[in-house]
Amino acid sequence: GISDALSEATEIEYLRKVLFEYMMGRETKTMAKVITSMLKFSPEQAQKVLEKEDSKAVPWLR
Amino acid sequence: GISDALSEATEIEYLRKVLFEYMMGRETKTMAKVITSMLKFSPEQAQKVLEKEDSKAVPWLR
Amino acid sequence: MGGFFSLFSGLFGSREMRILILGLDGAGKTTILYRLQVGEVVTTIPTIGFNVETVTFKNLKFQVWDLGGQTSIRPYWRCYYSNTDAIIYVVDSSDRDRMGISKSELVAMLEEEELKKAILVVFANKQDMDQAMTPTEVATALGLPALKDRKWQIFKISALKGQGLEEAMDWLADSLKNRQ
Amino acid sequence: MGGFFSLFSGLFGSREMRILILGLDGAGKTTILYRLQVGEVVTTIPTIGFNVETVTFKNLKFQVWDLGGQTSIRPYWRCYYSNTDAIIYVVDSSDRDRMGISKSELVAMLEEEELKKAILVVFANKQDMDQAMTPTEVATALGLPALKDRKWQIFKISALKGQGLEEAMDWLADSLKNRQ
Ligand SMILES: Nc1nc2c(ncn2[C@@H]2O[C@H](COP(=O)(O)OP(=O)(O)OP(=O)(O)O)[C@@H](O)[C@H]2O)c(=O)[nH]1
Ligand SMILES: Nc1nc2c(ncn2[C@@H]2O[C@H](COP(=O)(O)OP(=O)(O)OP(=O)(O)O)[C@@H](O)[C@H]2O)c(=O)[nH]1
Ligand SMILES: [Mg+2]
Ligand SMILES: [Mg+2]
Repeated sequence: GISDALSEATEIEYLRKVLFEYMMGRETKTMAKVITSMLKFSPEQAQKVLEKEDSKAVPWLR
Repeated sequence: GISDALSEATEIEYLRKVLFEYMMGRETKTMAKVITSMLKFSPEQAQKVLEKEDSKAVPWLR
Repeated sequence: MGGFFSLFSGLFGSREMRILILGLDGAGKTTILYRLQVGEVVTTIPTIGFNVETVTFKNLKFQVWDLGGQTSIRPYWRCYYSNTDAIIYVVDSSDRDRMGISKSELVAMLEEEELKKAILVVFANKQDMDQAMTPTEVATALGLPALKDRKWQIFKISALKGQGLEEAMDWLADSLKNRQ
Repeated sequence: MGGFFSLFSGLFGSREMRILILGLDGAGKTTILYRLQVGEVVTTIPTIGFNVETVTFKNLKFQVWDLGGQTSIRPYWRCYYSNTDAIIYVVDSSDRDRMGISKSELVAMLEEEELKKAILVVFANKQDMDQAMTPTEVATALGLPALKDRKWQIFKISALKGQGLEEAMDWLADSLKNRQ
């Protein structure tokens, strides 16, 4: 599994924490930045994710 | 970084794909199950995340 | 060559059926998904993640999920089981060495509570290959005859040649309709 | 002992100020956050992730983020910079060996475009320890006097004893008010 394979136990724990907050809907844009950085999303994918976050923030403009 | 530390390159790529779909809002409950399994969320955390997903699905009952 | 299944993007007919295509890596799942959707053989790469497409056949709308089959990501198949109406289980009939592994994965899957009511269609794929086991041999190797409380059928398929797919989907569509 | 800063859950006053508490692992960031919030020294464990609390002081409402400082997660501090009004940079004044690392992290941080307008308060923490460097020594070691286009101040702090915190927060609140 991922956890076994990870030498950096701190990083996996950090990712878990940040993901949990993201999934619970807390400061999702910041959390999305951490997630896309940690998992090395491609620039295009990261941008799509962040644009999606911006559209969430102002639902009446979607 | 996580990617370097991962011997299972397949798993990290899979996680990235599933996370991307989750973050783009596609079949989020299924994606949430994969994410919480892959990252070995505690049963309590996983349950909270899945309950949150259920509440998203029917916003008028929130 | 046109597909005999068509893709519609609008909503129509009754509720969308959820179908999972499962099986070991290299069995031909992705090839089958796009054969069903666009009627052609596409070039595939190993699926690390999934493909999901909408396929309409006989007025039934299917949401078809093709999940990657590599060993390290197989444990996550179960995350997709909820609300699944049918499983298309794909076997590379020429891969005699891994028939046992394919059986274990199938057995583990069928034990899952969430799939209790799912219909099972086994595709004995790659029948165009010389060393392919026959559908009957595949059925025996997978232990299908011993299955209890499960509606299942096996088909002789070649995704490459397009052989057997229409018949299999016919049976699946009928089974889903009758079940309701 | 009661806190001299209070937590309010309702919305009130002007817009909430966003404050980040940064610094190397073990500098005392989490101790400071809860000293500010509840007025007491809490038992901490290394922060793998972050703590975020609302602190109200002088009619200013602060959303205070305390980010874990371990080497492997420091690269992600930058993900939190957007819309930050002030940085509380915490230094363990007794950790002479790592003063250089603390400086590099600070310098890298101040180069970030998103923090261009952020006010910097340096907490020369752990002043209760015998081997602690003085605030002036810490300021020099961090290269603060050379900073350009940056409103900053350094304070002599002991989170353990509660020394210096009120004065520092006073300065920060005033600076934030004047800036507006
Ligand atoms: N000869 C023959 N080859 C086939 C047939 N179906 C698929 N293949 C080939 O088998 C290989 C694997 O096919 P895929 O569809 O990518 O396999 P998969 O099951 O999706 O594999 P994963 O994504 O790794 O789980 C490809 O080279 C296909 O062209 C068939 O009926 N006959
Ligand atoms: N002597 C002394 N010890 C302190 C002081 N402030 C914090 N400590 C101690 O320093 C240790 C680390 O404090 P933390 O607040 O957990 O450090 P941190 O900066 O949050 O560390 P990370 O979460 O790993 O980034 C704890 O044992 C604290 O009790 C202080 O002013 N004086
Ligand atoms: Mg595939
Ligand atoms: Mg801490």
